[in-house]
Amino acid sequence: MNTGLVALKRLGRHREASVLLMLLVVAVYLSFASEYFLAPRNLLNVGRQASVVAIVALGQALVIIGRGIDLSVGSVIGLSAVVAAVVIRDTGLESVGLFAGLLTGLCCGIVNGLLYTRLKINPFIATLGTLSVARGIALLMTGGIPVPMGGIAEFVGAGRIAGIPVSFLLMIVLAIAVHVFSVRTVRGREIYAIGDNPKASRLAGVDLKATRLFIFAFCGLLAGLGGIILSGNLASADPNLGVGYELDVIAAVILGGTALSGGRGSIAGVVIGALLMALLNNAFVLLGISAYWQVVTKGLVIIFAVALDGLQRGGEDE
Amino acid sequence: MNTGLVALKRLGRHREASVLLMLLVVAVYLSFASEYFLAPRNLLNVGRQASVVAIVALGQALVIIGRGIDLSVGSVIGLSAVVAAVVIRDTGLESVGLFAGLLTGLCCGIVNGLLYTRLKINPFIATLGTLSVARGIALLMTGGIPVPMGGIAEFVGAGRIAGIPVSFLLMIVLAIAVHVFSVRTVRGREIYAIGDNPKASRLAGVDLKATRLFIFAFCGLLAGLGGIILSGNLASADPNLGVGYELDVIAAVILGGTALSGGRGSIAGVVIGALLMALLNNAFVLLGISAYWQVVTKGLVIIFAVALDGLQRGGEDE
Amino acid sequence: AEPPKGGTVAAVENTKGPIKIAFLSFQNNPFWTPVTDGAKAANDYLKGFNATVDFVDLGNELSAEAVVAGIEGALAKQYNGIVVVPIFDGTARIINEATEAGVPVFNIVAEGAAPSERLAFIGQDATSAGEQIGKFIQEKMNGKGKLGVITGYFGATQHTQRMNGAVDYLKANAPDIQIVGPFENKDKAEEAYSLVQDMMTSNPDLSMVYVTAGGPFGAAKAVKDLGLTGKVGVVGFDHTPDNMQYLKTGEMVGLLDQAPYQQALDASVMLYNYLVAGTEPPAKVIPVVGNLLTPADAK
Amino acid sequence: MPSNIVENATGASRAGQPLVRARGVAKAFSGNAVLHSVDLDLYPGEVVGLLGENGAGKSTLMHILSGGLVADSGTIDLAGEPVRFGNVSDGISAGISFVHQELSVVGALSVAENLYLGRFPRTPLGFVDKVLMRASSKALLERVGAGALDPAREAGSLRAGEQQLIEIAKAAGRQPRLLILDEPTSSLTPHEVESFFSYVRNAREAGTAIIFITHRLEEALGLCDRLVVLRNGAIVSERKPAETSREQLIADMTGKPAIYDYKPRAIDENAVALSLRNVSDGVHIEDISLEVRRGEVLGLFGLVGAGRTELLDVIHGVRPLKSGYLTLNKRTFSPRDPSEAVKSGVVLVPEGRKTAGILPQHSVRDNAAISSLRRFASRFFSDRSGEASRIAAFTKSLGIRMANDMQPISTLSGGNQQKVIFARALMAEPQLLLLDEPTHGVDVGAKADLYTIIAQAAERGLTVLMASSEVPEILALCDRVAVLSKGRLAGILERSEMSEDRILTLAFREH
Ligand SMILES: Nc1ncnc2c1ncn2[C@@H]1O[C@H](COP(=O)(O)OP(=O)(O)OP(=O)(O)O)[C@@H](O)[C@H]1O
Ligand SMILES: Nc1ncnc2c1ncn2[C@@H]1O[C@H](COP(=O)(O)OP(=O)(O)OP(=O)(O)O)[C@@H](O)[C@H]1O
Ligand SMILES: [Mg+2]
Ligand SMILES: [Mg+2]
Repeated sequence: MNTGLVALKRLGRHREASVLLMLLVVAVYLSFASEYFLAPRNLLNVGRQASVVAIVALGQALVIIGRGIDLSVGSVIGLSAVVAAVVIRDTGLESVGLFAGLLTGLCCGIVNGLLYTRLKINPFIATLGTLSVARGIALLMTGGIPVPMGGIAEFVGAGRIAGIPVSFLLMIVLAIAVHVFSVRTVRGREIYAIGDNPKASRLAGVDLKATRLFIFAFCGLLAGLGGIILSGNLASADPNLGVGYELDVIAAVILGGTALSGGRGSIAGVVIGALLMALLNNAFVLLGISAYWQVVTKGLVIIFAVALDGLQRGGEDE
Repeated sequence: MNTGLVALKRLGRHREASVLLMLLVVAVYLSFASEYFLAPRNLLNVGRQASVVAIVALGQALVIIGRGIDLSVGSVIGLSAVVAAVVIRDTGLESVGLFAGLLTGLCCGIVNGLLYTRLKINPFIATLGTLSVARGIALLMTGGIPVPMGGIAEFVGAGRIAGIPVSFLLMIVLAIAVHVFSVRTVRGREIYAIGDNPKASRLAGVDLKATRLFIFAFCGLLAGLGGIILSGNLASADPNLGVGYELDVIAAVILGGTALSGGRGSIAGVVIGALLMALLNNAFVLLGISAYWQVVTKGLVIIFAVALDGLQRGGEDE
Repeated sequence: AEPPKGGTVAAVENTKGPIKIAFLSFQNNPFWTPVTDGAKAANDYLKGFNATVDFVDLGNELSAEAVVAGIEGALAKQYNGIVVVPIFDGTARIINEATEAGVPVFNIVAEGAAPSERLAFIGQDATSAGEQIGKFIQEKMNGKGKLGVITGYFGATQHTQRMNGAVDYLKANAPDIQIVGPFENKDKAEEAYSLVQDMMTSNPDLSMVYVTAGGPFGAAKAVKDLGLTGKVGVVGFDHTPDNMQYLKTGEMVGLLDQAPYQQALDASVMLYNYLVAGTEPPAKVIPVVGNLLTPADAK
Repeated sequence: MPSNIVENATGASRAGQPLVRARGVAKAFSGNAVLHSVDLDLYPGEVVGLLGENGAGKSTLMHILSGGLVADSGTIDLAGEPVRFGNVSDGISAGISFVHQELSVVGALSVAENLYLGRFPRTPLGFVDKVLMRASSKALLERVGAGALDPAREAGSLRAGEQQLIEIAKAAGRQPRLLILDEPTSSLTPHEVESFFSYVRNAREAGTAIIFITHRLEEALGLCDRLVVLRNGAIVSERKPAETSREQLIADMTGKPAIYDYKPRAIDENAVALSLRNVSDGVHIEDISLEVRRGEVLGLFGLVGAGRTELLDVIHGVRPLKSGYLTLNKRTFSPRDPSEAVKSGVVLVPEGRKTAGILPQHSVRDNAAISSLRRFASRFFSDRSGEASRIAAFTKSLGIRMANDMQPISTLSGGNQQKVIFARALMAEPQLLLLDEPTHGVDVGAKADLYTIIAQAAERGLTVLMASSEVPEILALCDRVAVLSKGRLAGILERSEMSEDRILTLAFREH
């Protein structure tokens, strides 16, 4: 009995606990309010709907833990999807196209990283710039008209293996990999260190520039993957794909307990954050909540999810 | 000759210098490229177009200098406009309506401030929550249908005094007032102090909670004013007014040299940042830049404006 | 039976037992109000035939992902049929999936260019609506002068089709009309306002502005504030109160609508008929010709 | 509970009422008792030296007196009235000023604004009265011996010692009844220390009660009226400076005599580990040539601004080299980044623990491991289990006091944080160890331990280059000393030539 309490208390110390609690509350409520909620099909839908945000948020989480921010992910999603689709259309080679899409994401990330590390541009502004540039290039490449997408991308975005959405599986695998990476590898731990105190980390021998470049590149790569999944799911690469995604992605990261000031955060939290947001959207559809109340509810849930944590913890920096 | 160089160097030390330079470069280029650019009427138009972003950015700048962030400004613009218009429609009393609109902005700001100071919710998440809630309320109040707006609000939003747009005049007056406030008053200086080192400021006797509450409340009030100007300009209070404004406003603040990590920034910079963004839009139309290149160019200009500063300064935190 | 008021299709007798139809649509501006009303009217009308039409709100942000999530949700809730506002290219796949799963889908208002297995589509063809506006503009401008073009979002299919429908028509049929733009206003009236101001600065001889999507009234307000009423006209879409107001005062010279109420109502009834009696809709694409209002109609 | 029987050397009862009377003050952090039932009286016009090892609880006790922390039990009377402070502002309004151990100036504000933060003077219109503030700042700075500082300067651009003086002036400006100074002298120059002392003496004359915490026993013996020693959270002795000695105090603090004596090391004259040839960074240092031999501890002395930190930065790759060249083990060595230096076995214990040392949100273990992650990694994965045992070894040898190594480093006492930074450097198994003011805030007992550890490492072949402002430290440890003066090498003294006099003479050479 007492050990249960202790376990609960230990859990409470984790920042992601309050979001997890919120997730459970919403889930329990939904399972009473809608007979369809617990249907495996519906639960897997929620998983699939969370997957792109979650995958991109994995990269964003590392960026934010390392004290950066990447506003360009939404546009990179769009550009990568368009590049992949155009290459497939023009060469007919699917693998080349997908590779080109991922490479595009990676390059965008590297550009962000270089703007930050070489030109010393504040990442907020640097990625705000690439947000615009990447979107503009996607529009220029397509003349604003969506390009059809299919094949492997469609399988990844919309296919199922044994009934489980491929993109959801991919999300799970990536989340585990990034989690292990972040807590077990040297680079991963160095990301936390540079986010906590960049100067001290540098003096202690952490290569600031390389680490920063890495996290932006990785985030770009995952955004590229997100673009391919999303366009695959829709079977269409729209140059406007992913508009506004940056806010969802960052919200998932922060909801999951990552500090915007760097140095702290967990991958599990990020996944929970993304799931909570997808669950809310699912709830709106299942319960038939009117659009305007959806907007209000979403805001309230976000606030409550974090208020629990804040109240328990008290101010930190004061 | 040498004094000129010294003055230039001194200017260079200010963070807003590089954006000012960019502004001048774009302006000089435009004055050669388009015969219409230097026409007083056009310049005043640019001023008017910058005014709402600039006014809201004044409040946002104080928030960011104090180490906060307010993502809800766009929604507060919408909600305040709707409340003002609805009150005017229902009571017929214009002054009551405008007062209600400003009060709405103030209340939203106070809510943000309380969520931060009392419930200890990270301001990014707290204001992301109010972003959603405020928008939802605006939509619910109106059923999604714009409400006509007119009278004083229309004069403020679209009127001119001696040919000069009223909203531009208002922006100038407010900018001067906020500048004086920020550099000369006790509260103003304390905002810089809590942004730079909250702990030390608290130990020195600065009331952290009151100061934080104040900046969010003030930012909300200015967003409310922004909503009234914007709806007055269009003679219509749309519940969707101001969607996405937060990014423009924050971009203006950061472009103007304010550090996202708090403690540093100037009001002059904010105004310059807002003007640069308005000038770009003006340039697109005057020069007739082709559609998608507009998007690319905007990103590039943002990057260049800050790259200058970054290169000159080198990394700060390492 | 009689067709319901405002609709053109009558329901057949229900021999199948209870029928559930999901009606998926957005809600973020006045355009959607008649759509919602149409769905409600369909529900009221079909109630008498042991069928319900549930309005499911997809939220206030239009995106393909929201449509996909909505259809997935409707499938999970085991509706018999779906009426949806698909708008985007990317929705074809999930529509096909639903159809394969035995749940017919009726598209209304706008659909992507990618073909899908939907039961039918009722709505306005964006390109021909653009052409319709183009013709109107040609007449209004007497085949010459400068036309400013403001589009909602660069890259939004419907916006682009409306824009190109008009622009291509004018290029072919009225080569003396010079196009200024296009510029993007992100569906915002305030951006349209600023754009018109700037367009008038650099093109004082502009005589017409075409706004393809959101916020035409912002352009009209700019014309009014510049004192150019009567000299410059604005054409755009949708009979919302904001837009109609300037039709009365004369800054707005043409407003095309999409008969959204009728689309919503007829689609629901046709889908019901298909579900209970297998009655195929009259065509795969049922065009709705928009009603083009001019200041004369507003008086 | 440890006995609270105090060896009271002051004996006689004092006239008048104590300003502060603390009785039975106790405090624990999550079950870890840090203070056990402390009794302390403080009288107006008295300077009390508070001594104790790192982690003895000095800062904690001061936080309790000033309102920053609430005691778990016990009472505090201020001027005869029982008080219970809820927060710092209560303490401030009761007349208690606290100069914290960790620097906390607000870098974005000017010097004058820092001095008046929290109580800005106002003009009738409600604006900050800048004129008045500048003028009185000037006077205030003069009082603490920092009259040369421009009150309009941005505080963030000042060096550590100057920031420290600002903090002292800030506290002084509040005209406190009780002034608490927690290691105020750790980054001051000898000259600054002198003027600071005269300020303290003036304040004592004016009737202020003063608590002075330091690890420099000479200072405590020279300045204080009474010396209180805290050990393991309890007061173990109270003595008069005139009636005690360094050795006695050290024994009180540590329970054992802790003295480190220089032992000559056998150094191979030809085994040059690091050599600098005409090194300049173009700003602070110019044309420096010197050689450090394998297993040698070379001191680097200079006055503030002499360029010691910059020289170490150049060697560590923090600062670019403008001209000249370096060799490490006879191979050219030109790190472009500290990461390269660390890879080549050159590690640094930096100056400024808070800004450049600790990772505040990380645990002690993570802090210690950060420099050696790559060294002990197998492929990409870091060696987490090995870390635990390595840090355990250093916890023991350095005497790091903490509950466990997973607690955040920011909850450790200042001196213990410094030891963790030391452990970080040593864990990387370096060939060349660069130390910049390595014993800032470290207690005397631990200092001796650190010296022993450095000496032993040197015996085993580690080369050490140590910048220090404390001549005794140089004399205790170094085989030779290089003295910098205004960025130039003023001379190198062999062990046999080393004396306080000669070192200081060289340091002033370019002045
Ligand atoms: N917030 C805290 N949480 C946990 N432990 C703490 C906290 N603050 C202090 N401690 C512990 O209390 C003990 C006493 O710390 P304190 O800072 O009072 O020591 P000190 O005597 O000032 O040492 P130093 O000379 O190194 O400054 C230390 O072991 C420290 O780890
Ligand atoms: N003339 C100067 N004006 C302003 N700042 C200076 C000046 N000289 C040195 N400094 C700054 O003072 C600080 C200390 O100087 P430096 O590191 O060169 O000396 P040091 O010998 O390491 O002294 P210490 O470390 O004891 O302060 C540095 O941050 C340096 O940039
Ligand atoms: Mg201490
Ligand atoms: Mg130094």
